[in-house]
Amino acid sequence: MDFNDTPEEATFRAEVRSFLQANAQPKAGTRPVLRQSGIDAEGVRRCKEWQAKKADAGFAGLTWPKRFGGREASPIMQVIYNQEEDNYVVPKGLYEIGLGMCIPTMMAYAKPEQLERYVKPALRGEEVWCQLFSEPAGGSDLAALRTRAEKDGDDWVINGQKIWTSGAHLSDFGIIVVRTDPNVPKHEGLTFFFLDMKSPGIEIRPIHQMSGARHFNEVFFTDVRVPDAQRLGAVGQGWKVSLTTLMNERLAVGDVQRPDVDDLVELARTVTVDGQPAIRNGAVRERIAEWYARSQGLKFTRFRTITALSRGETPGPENSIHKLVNASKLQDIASYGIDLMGEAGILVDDEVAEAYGMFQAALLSSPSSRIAGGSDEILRNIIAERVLGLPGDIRVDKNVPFNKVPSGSR
Amino acid sequence: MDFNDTPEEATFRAEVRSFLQANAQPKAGTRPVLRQSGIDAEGVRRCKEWQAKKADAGFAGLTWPKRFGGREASPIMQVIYNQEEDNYVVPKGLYEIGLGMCIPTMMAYAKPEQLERYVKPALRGEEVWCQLFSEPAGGSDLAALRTRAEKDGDDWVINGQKIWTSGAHLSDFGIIVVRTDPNVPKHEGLTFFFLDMKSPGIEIRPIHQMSGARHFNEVFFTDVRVPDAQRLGAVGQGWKVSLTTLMNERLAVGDVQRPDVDDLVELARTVTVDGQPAIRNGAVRERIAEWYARSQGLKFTRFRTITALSRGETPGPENSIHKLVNASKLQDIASYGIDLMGEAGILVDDEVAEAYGMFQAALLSSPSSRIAGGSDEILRNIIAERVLGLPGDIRVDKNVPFNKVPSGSR
Amino acid sequence: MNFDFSDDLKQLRDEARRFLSEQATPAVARRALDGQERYDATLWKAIAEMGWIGAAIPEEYGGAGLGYEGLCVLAEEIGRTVAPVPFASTAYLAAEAILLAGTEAQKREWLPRIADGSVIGCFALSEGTGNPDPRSIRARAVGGKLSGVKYPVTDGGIADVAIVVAHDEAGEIALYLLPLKGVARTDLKTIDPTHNHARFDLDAAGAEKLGAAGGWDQVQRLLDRAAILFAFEQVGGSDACLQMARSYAQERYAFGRPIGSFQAIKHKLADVYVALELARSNAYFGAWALAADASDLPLAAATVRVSATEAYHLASKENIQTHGGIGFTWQVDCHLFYRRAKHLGTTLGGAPFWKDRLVSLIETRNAA
Amino acid sequence: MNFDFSDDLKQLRDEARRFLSEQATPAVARRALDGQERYDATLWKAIAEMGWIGAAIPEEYGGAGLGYEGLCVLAEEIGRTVAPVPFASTAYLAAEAILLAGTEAQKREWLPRIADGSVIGCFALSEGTGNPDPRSIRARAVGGKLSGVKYPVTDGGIADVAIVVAHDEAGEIALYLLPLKGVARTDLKTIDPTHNHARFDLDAAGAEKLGAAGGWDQVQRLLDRAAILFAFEQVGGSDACLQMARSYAQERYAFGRPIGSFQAIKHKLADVYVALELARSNAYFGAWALAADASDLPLAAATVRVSATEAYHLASKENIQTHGGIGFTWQVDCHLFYRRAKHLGTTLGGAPFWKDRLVSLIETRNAA
Repeated sequence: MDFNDTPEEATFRAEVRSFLQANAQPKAGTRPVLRQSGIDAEGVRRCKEWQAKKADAGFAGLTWPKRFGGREASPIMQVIYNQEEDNYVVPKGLYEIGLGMCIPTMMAYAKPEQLERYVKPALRGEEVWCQLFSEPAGGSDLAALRTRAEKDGDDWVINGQKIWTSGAHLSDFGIIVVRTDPNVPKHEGLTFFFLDMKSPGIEIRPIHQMSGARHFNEVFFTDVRVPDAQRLGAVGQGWKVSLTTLMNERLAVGDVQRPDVDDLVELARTVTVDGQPAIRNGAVRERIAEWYARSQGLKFTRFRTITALSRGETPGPENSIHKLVNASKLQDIASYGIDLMGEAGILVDDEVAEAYGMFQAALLSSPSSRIAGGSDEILRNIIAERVLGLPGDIRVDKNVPFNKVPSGSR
Repeated sequence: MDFNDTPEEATFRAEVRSFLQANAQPKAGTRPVLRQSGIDAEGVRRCKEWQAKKADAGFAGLTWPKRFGGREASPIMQVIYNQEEDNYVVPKGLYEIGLGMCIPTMMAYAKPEQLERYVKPALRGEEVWCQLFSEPAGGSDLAALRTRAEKDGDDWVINGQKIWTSGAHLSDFGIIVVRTDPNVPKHEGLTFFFLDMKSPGIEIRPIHQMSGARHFNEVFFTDVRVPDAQRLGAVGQGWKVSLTTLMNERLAVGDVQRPDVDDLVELARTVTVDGQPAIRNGAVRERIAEWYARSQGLKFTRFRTITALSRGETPGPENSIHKLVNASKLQDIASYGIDLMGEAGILVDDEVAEAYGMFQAALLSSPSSRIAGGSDEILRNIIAERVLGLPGDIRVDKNVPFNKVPSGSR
Repeated sequence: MNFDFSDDLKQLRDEARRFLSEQATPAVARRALDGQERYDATLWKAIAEMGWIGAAIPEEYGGAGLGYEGLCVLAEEIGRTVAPVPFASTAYLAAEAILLAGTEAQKREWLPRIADGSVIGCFALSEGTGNPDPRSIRARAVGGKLSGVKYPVTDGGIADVAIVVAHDEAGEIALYLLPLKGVARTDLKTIDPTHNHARFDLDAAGAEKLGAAGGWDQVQRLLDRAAILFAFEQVGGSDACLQMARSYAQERYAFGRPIGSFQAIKHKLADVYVALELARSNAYFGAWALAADASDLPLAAATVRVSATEAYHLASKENIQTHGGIGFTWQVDCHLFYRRAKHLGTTLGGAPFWKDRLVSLIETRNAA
Repeated sequence: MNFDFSDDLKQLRDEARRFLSEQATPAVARRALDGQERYDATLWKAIAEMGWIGAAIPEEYGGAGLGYEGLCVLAEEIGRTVAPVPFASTAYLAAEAILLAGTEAQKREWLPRIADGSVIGCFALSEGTGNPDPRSIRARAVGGKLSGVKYPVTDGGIADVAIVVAHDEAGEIALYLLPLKGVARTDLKTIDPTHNHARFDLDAAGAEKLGAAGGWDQVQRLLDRAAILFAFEQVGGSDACLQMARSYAQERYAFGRPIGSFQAIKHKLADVYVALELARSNAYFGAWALAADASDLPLAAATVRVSATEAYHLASKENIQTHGGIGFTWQVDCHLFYRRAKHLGTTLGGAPFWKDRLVSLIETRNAA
């Protein structure tokens, strides 16, 4: 066991470092960025500028084929790049879905001339992509989507509604899965397309979250026409294509969420319990110890994953533990930190609140962490079924035509 | 709100007190009785003596009809009797099931002449009864029992195995539910009987529990003949009869389990953490506070139930919370107390171990508390379905003939 | 034993529930949430007219004289809503402080105006971060003039009078009655915008001591009594969350079945139910202790504070979780309760403070 | 980065697992459980012959020189069983103490006999109830003679030599090497009868100091190193419990379906898996720290101690729960692991001790 890079990795890391040193600002203090109220026009400009720079330097699409501007590097190189980039302030939030999920799906299913047209502009950040999967009626049951597409000549006509679409309003293109046959079981009647987000009939409305953030959108489709040429995979094979997209989600590294245990330690040195710094109190110490052990456990679990990656292995569903553990830990640390602050724990103004209001912001954002991108319950199911091999839930919708599946009133 | 008896209740309580004062030993110290390794011959003699005394004084079968030696008193009187008796050392463990579950079932289904024959001897403790429901293949799925009975002339012939039968080896009679038709769905093919536990073909083996206790038995049936006259309810109606029996279980008051939070407080005053009594440590205090709040919550929940009883209402499935909360609390308090003792926490000898080995005994007995008489999982299901009105689990065995229901290898 | 509310009080409860379900809808709370108003004056007036504010105030001081059990019953119903009214600040804290510590003259002056809703009260204890602790009090009165900084003060920006914890000239902790007209106050942003919160910057503000100085014990006595009333609000709020989650789980389908048929949801809500029932039973004991002015009151208060705070936090967060994505949107009401749960659970001091106090009280009891 | 064991060690692991699954079956443990024997001498001899006891002992002292990663790998496999052998006492504690503190002569005298299995070791720290604390040590050496009472001592009744924590003539805490022949020892009953436990009544028993007095720091250093090795046993035991529960849940049917298809069981076992994986990852870091003798070792040790103790307690109790009624019978093996989990989790000090220590180490690190 060691924590050293291989010579090849070390060379690459040095290359990344010198690129970042020359082009980005190191993260200075510890003050976290709290309110991410979406990306404004200036943010978009900065994202585009940075992505172009990354692409020109050969650090975009590291694992992609060279003919699309990639390097055909191993996934471990991507990890190394991310580790290093994480030490710098760089504009984020515009390309993760497009480059991480949409374009890889295109590469698996689109025609060569389409790839010529779309991949490079995406890589350079000139065109932004979004992913249109979730629907109000779906939730955890992703495949229960109702947005329908009907064939009309060489086009398909889409009607319905998508939800939780990050960055829809900033996107040029999107990938979408829709129901083309409601008379067959759920997974069998779906078809996958990519489309122009500026098509007539698309209406985008931001979703106001309880935390105040507006990351996500609802997207409404009224007679939106998509050429059959933009179909990805065969008619009725949309679920299979979706799985390709979702598989690419798995490697996405979660941002470090704050407050973490170090922030709680810091808080516990500041606030008092019974006239002493809270960190002298046994109850506070016990919580810190438990969360520290959990944080470290996740950190070293990630090291084990990186080791597997560097050996060319593919990380599996066991990676579900990161989000499962982190989301509740975030909520619990936030809640506990606020309790230690007493009545003033309710203050959110970052000028007034303890620790820049970090605990309060997390209290309000953590409920979405336990739901979005796979709820706690779905993640436990994944671990139980796909890691431990326990049987699936009883499926009453199996082999039932989609339009005959009970769907309730909400 | 008040904690006072009604005049009628006060009169009755005074009567009970004077009976107990004259006939039983008050509980002196706090040292708990730990190892209940079953009742020996002397124990049986003492139980029988005490029951006869209670019956003679009119305190047995308080709520039963007068013609069977009861008082036709309201359930609140039984509660008052139990409260008072709990302050005295009285022999226990032989009649709870017979008088609490078996005889009430008899009263609902047996013929008048059978009641004449069996009720009074049971009430006076001359005859002991047991209940034969659970089977190895059943577990939480109580109705999935396989012990079968086949009609042969005026008799039924029973073959199979029961398990978890308390006091089977001390019993004169038992009530049993068996499968008389495996070709119909689970609940429809059952029939209920009472039988003589000395019948030829019955073999009783004690079950050795992990705690060392031997409360329960396995009971094997080989061609055991039971007259059809001893059938309770119609053929195929056994499940309905069983529900009568189980409904009577609901009112049974759980014994106070030790260690409870007061024992932990006492322990925390004795053992040290970091050179100080553990009770000065914030982590210990936090646990004590949480368990105390839970214990008090259960105590006052019971008071609410008693109030309902005294108004003639029938307590419902909400009473499942007692065992659900208590069993885990017991396991957690035991485990935590042992942790505070450090390495010596493993000692079990009551002369050597801290707090008479009470924490260690509970560590080993609490796993059965979380399972026997309704597992944590079943209790949560009961609360969810019968209190909150949430839908039942999907039942794949519904409407399926019992002998076609998948049953696995264990 | 009669460990339940009387039929009269149950009738009061039913009436209050009916009234509030019509008049104190989440839409009303949203006007405060969205910053359109700092509290709902119409609702406040209606509540005053029904005599709720003065429920526990003796009739001689203009109250309804329903006693503490009555106030508890109302507290549960108010807690069931997220009504943007200064009920807790006025009825559990300001009125209680005056009843507990005020002179006869102070009672006669203030209680009738509190009871009829014309005076809104609040309680100014905290001076920034920290749980209740006499050592954290810097505010001081000199010659009837209060100076110091107090924040956050729930409903402080809309109140007419504040009960302020400060040192008197002798350096003793005392309660002061501070008319707020002309006092420098700043509104503060908090996690629960359905209540106003303010900061007081007191610079020789004219105030009068509430009765004789009672020391920190008097403050704690006030906190104890309020903790029981808050607990009923917390119980009401927990129950509201459980009912929301339960309805949603019955009606929302996934994989062709109601999500409430999945054990992950069923058992989650069973756990919420258990926490709620334990809190409710402890709250009943608190109501008894309050009504009987029992010596067990401090222990009863700490006990129910611990369980009610746990129950509401659990119920409100798992209500969001049960709702899934829609549950963390602004337009669905789940978050109003989650916010309120944390507000109620930190005002008067957070769970760590009360857990520690609970054990101290057990120690005192055992030593006796 | 290479955060995994080498292929050689994985091969060692596979071999060890194969051997132990045949030779260290629960039936072997049951002979100790039922009081037929105090440890399994045959198994012990076989383990010694394979060089496991001396895995981390340098070859110059008769060890296998596999290094600490090798010992960690073996510890996990031994932990997977409930083997009734004094492996931890001998290899993680006695041998480690001698390596850490012994003089060259002491190493040459004892380590080869430990490595070849002819000498069983044990560690005598506790003097009754309490977590590790220098203030609790009353044992004292005067003129090379030890007096005092030590209990419980794991494997104390079967060991040939004990490492005893006692005060030296100068009042300093030191480690003493105590040959046990002729020493008054009494067997003790514990929750884990698959290990022998004893009480030592020392009345001027001849012993020699292990190297120079190292004070409590030296004891703590020994505890830290042992905590990492114990953690691998705990990880192995947790994994064994999870596998048992998983198999049972796949095979046992209720309501016409495998109980493993109920979310109550699925999610319970998912939680066990999560606890296990966190503990395992922390254990890997501990192995690295041990092998590299890193300055992070104390923090790594406290961290993995906390997570491994939690994981094994959880895994062992929920394994019983998953089994239902049969799970709490004597003849089913679930309870052997539940007992062992508590034994491993309290020896070296319980979770409260290590949590407190963990935070002290974080504070020290942050101050640096």
